[in-house]
Amino acid sequence: MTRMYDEIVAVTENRPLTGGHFLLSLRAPRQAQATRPGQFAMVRLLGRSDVLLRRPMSVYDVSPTTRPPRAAGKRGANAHRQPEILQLLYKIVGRGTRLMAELRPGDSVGLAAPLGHGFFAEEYLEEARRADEVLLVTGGIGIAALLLPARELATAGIKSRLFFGGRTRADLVGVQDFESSVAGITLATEDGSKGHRGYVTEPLANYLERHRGRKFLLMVCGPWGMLRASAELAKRHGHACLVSMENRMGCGLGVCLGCSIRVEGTGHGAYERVCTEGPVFNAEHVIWAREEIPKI
Amino acid sequence: MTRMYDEIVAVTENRPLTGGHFLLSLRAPRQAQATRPGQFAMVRLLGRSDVLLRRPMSVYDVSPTTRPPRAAGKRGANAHRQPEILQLLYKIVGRGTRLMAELRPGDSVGLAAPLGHGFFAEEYLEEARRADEVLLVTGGIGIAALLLPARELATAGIKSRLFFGGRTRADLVGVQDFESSVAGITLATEDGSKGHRGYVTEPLANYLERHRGRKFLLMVCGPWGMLRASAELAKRHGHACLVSMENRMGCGLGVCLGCSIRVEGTGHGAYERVCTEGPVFNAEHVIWAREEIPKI
Amino acid sequence: MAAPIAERERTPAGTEFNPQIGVEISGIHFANPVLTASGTFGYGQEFARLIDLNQLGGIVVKGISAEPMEGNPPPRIYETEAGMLNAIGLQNVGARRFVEEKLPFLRGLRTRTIVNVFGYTTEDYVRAIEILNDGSGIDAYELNISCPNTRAGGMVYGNDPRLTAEVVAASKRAARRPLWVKLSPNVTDITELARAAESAGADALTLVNTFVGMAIDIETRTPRVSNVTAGLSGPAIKPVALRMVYQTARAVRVPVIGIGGIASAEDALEFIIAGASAVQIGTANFYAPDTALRVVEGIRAWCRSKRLNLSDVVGSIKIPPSAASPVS
Amino acid sequence: MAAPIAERERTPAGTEFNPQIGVEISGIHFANPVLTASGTFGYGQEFARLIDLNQLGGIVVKGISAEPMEGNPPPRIYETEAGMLNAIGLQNVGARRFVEEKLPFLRGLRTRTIVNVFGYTTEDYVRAIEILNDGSGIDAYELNISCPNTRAGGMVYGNDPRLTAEVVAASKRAARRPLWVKLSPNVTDITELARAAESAGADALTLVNTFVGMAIDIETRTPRVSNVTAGLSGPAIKPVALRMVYQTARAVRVPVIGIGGIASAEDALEFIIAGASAVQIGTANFYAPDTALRVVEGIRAWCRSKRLNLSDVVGSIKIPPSAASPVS
Ligand SMILES: Cc1cc2nc3c(=O)[nH]c(=O)nc-3n(C[C@H](O)[C@H](O)[C@H](O)COP(=O)(O)OP(=O)(O)OC[C@H]3O[C@@H](n4cnc5c(N)ncnc54)[C@H](O)[C@@H]3O)c2cc1C
Ligand SMILES: Cc1cc2nc3c(=O)[nH]c(=O)nc-3n(C[C@H](O)[C@H](O)[C@H](O)COP(=O)(O)OP(=O)(O)OC[C@H]3O[C@@H](n4cnc5c(N)ncnc54)[C@H](O)[C@@H]3O)c2cc1C
Ligand SMILES: Cc1cc2nc3c(=O)[nH]c(=O)nc-3n(C[C@H](O)[C@H](O)[C@H](O)COP(=O)(O)O)c2cc1C
Ligand SMILES: Cc1cc2nc3c(=O)[nH]c(=O)nc-3n(C[C@H](O)[C@H](O)[C@H](O)COP(=O)(O)O)c2cc1C
Ligand code: FES
Ligand code: FES
Repeated sequence: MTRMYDEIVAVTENRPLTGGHFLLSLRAPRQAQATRPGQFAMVRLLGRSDVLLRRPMSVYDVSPTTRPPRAAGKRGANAHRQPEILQLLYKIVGRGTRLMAELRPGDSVGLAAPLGHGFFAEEYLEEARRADEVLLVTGGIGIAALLLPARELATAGIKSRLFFGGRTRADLVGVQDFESSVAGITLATEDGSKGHRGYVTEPLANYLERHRGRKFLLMVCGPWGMLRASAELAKRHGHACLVSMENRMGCGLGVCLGCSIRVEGTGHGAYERVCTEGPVFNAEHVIWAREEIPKI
Repeated sequence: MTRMYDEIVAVTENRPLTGGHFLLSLRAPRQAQATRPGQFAMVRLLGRSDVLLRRPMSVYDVSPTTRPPRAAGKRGANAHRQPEILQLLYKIVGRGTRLMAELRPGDSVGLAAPLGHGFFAEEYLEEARRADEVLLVTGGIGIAALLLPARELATAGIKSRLFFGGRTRADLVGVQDFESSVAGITLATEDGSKGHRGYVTEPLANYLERHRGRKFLLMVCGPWGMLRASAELAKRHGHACLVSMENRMGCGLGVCLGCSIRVEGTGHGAYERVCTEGPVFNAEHVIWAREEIPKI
Repeated sequence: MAAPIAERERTPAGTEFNPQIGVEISGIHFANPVLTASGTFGYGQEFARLIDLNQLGGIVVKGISAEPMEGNPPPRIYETEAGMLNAIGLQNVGARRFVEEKLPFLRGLRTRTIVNVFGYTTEDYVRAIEILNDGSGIDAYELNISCPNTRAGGMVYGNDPRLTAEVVAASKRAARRPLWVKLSPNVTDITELARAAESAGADALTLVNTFVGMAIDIETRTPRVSNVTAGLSGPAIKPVALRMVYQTARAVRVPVIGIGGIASAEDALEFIIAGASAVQIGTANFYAPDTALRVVEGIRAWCRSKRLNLSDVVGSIKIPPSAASPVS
Repeated sequence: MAAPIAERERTPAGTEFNPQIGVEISGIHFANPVLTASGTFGYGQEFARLIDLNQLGGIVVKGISAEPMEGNPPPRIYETEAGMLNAIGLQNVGARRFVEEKLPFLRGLRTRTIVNVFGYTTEDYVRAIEILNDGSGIDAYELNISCPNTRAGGMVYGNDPRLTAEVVAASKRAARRPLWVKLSPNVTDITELARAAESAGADALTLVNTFVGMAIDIETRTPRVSNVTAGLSGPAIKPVALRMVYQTARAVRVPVIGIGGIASAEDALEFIIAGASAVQIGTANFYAPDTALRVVEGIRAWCRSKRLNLSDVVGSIKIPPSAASPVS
């Protein structure tokens, strides 16, 4: 189990982006330095008991200072400095995220991070090295889990490509941050306001079709339908596929057993905890029957 | 029943004073214009259910603009303008007031006002006119209920005098606001950091002693001990005494019956509602036995 | 009364659907399913300066006993996390003064008037009802059976099926109007009490009343409320109240009226989907007096957007086949 | 153990008073009265990276059954106002794997280990205890009797005095360690169950377990938790839990351990003043893992400032003579 830190930390910035998305910057050096790509944090709103539980949020980025993410690619002189800022990219969907959006610099939140196993648990990294290309597939706020993996792959010299879908162009936040790390970006919107009109799994299917014979690894984070569609495509073409799963979380620490989903082919019993054995699972182990994946 | 307004209103200022006191200014023209001296408001913190009930707060001041209360005396050209701002003077004592202290300009609160019967219900005003002088007696945050009465008395040409006690000098907030309305101010602090060392009821007793034969009306707002001591002094010297009572309030609207205290000599049954029949009661009607006045 | 679903589904999606949100309970028609709960809305008049009372489905007035009662010494209330404790002690003006002084105002409203009734013996209940029978403008009685029966050694009427049946049967005989029975949630099996009340003649069941709770001042080491224990209400109790409404609606044939922590139309719809024919708003009236009206509007808007009449929604919860035991 | 009050009162007010906050329950000594509640602290190890487990009075581990159990399908939890619903379905590794894999870590701690035990028949309970008897490092058992007895038609053990007595008596005979019994709050009269458990041999009573509640997704009109009903915990339940602890402490002679919505030392002190010899922290561990340690420190500081030992505080509530009925 990697080291994890649970502390009260200060907000340094909370920047509104398009489509009800925000980028929250927290001064959390210990959490930032310990985070591996695909891990998440639990965020607590302090001083109130009506929103009781902490909210799970992927670690979007870690950086030495709180510069705009646009500049995050050209790290240059700063690259050797230890990160002090941990960033979360989130979307307002309910009470907790609405309250997060009201945070201002100087406010504090509770932050437990890093949590879970990311995309580069040992066996997964091996898988990535063997692939010709890693396909990062995401929809909506799932993008938040993929920036650090994209960077890690670039650093390791592994080619990657981003497939990113949303309902409308305002959902396609953070694309610029990926530009320096990935070999290509394919966008899709359901309303056609940007990129391919429809689901991003459609251009993904075409891409896999056109490059039969190559060996891909898929890293997917997004809504359930997209996870399943991606997993099916991967399976059909014989590629490995890693999916970052979501579930309601009571603790994020592995003790409440509230986040369990049914997973096959593992030694740890029928149910596994998204917060501890996940959130990244091998898509082959996930049982894709609807009733096993909660509509949360 | 006077007209009362229950609305969401905007904070225009929330100024920290000494000793954990704050002066909250709200843009609430309808409430401000309807308020009579000694009436109160119910304040609701929006968007949370853990601090559920509204908090009762005396209306400290009403003013056309949000000028500092220090200037409130010299109204000059503004005096004819209708008030738009309603001010509350409060002290942090628990969760609700701590959260009130975090309000910033532009935030909103729920505000129901004016509520209750103030110091100038018809029979009381008659009483005031008959007195040689009205003595405004208060301790701590009780001061918040007495500024509007002081002004009203000045306007009506009735002489008044303020007796104001606190634990320490930092508790003596707002004194300047009274200067232009009262004939004299006597201060007391328990630690002797300002004015008489001890309770303010001591100089009050001296004053009553020195001016035997004159006819006073006491208007008192403060902690229970001070209310009772003042009521006893008034009774001993044969003066009328009006006390503004406190109690926990569920609604402030007269429906929960949570604020009832036992009152004698009235037609409305043994218990009367502080929020509706009060908060100002004739001290002669209050039953001063400890168990009838809640330690809230 | 409601247009058949098939017909509505034929109306093109674009046309405005105007949902029926009226409901009939114990033979009385309510223009909408939102009432204000006893003890939280006074005798109605107090709120007349704040909201249009005629927009309410009904008003349940503060509990009335045969004789006036003065209530408990202060402090009577205390705020808790997302809730409040109260031990008012059933202070009220008595049935006679209620009829003379409070009823005329209520009679002038289009809104339904339900009178909440209580006592400490079965005869108390009967006597109160007999006095109220003479008042005009009352649409139904709501029996508050969360009182300790002074004869039965302080045992609470509503916590015992036998006592419940006794007081309901006697009250039903006395009542010249429909009789609703308001159940106590402080019981092991709410359906047992519900069935006892139904068998004894209840025309509708309202639930829940408050949960018995407590708070202590650690500085003085005394109870925060003079009565020591007090009733918990507000959003904190909603999940348990909702469960009890769900269970009761499946156990009886008479209509169920849901209460407990309702503060929004969404909350109210949860109760209705669980099986409540109507809802009551309690504690929320204290801090947001417009709650009941917002709930009416929210239910109407939701029904419109779903193209459903209220009657389609009542008890329409879908239980997944995987769900096994009713216990966590 | 505690210095006599008279002596302490003679120590000049200026000198530091070092309160005794240890407590003995069922023959076991706890360094302080703060334990973590079953199901909210895993098997202890999960929190080792977060807090110093040796500072806790005790750890009550997740409920253990004779055989491993896989639990309920998701979703299993839902947040409510100042509370949460859970229907985990008692997922656990089974008594044998617990003894082999989880107990060694706990044995290494100075903190007391209490094992929460459950089953669906009385034999289940006995079998689990027999397996656990062989494990070393367990200080006591805590019987979770909030389970439906599959033999008694799903009736919940803890809601019925007869079933309670049966399972407690059988478990007591089997147990080679002190037996605590954890009561269900979903009952009309908690003291009846408490006395049944005490008479059947319980060495201590812990209360409360969760309240049965529910939440509904109005968009899909399905329950928010797959099991339909689920257990409510957290600050929302504190007032009712406190009332039950107060009543139970006055009804039995064995020690009572208080649980329910405790999130601060002030909350814990309310339970202790009401009569609890110790407390357990549940849901708060999820969102503030340092709660139990803050509660220990807060209790110590409060006792110091009041110059009281813990034993002076337990059950020290003062009831005003005016307080009459136990019902609001
Ligand atoms: C491992 C993990 C990583 C996540 N990373 C991000 C992220 O980087 N950015 C981001 O914006 N969101 C992320 N989420 C989702 C985020 O946790 C939820 O959107 C958030 O908890 C909703 O809180 P709320 O109070 O605003 O909504 P609520 O009012 O609680 O609910 C609103 C809606 O959100 C759903 N929801 C509630 N809790 C969760 C949950 N734990 N997971 C998913 N949906 C939930 C509800 O069912 C409902 O549909 C992540 C979730 C998980 C499990
Ligand atoms: C008619 C009236 C007018 C008031 N005017 C003012 C005012 O102008 N300025 C001001 O600062 N305060 C005023 N108060 C007191 C104020 O209402 C309380 O201080 C406030 O409600 C405490 O809220 P809290 O959440 O901060 O404290 P809590 O955490 O609720 O309690 C902290 C302390 O305050 C006490 N308290 C709680 N509610 C009340 C209450 N309704 N009345 C008195 N004490 C209470 C509690 O018992 C406790 O001792 C007034 C009270 C009444 C009844
Ligand atoms: C201050 C107060 C007084 C109440 N008085 C009565 C009463 O007289 N009769 C009654 O049946 N219920 C009474 N109740 C219970 C409410 O009608 C309602 O059942 C309960 O508060 C739960 O609903 P809520 O959570 O919406 O408040 C009272 C509740 C409160 C808070
Ligand atoms: C997720 C979860 C799992 C629980 N599992 C158990 C259990 O296995 N056995 C048990 O006796 N109680 C269990 N409980 C109940 C708690 O131990 C405790 O009694 C209850 O949550 C009330 O305390 P709280 O309000 O502090 O959480 C569980 C509670 C929660 C929230
Ligand atoms: S969220 Fe609690 S175990 Fe995963
Ligand atoms: S505060 Fe509700 S009646 Fe006075």
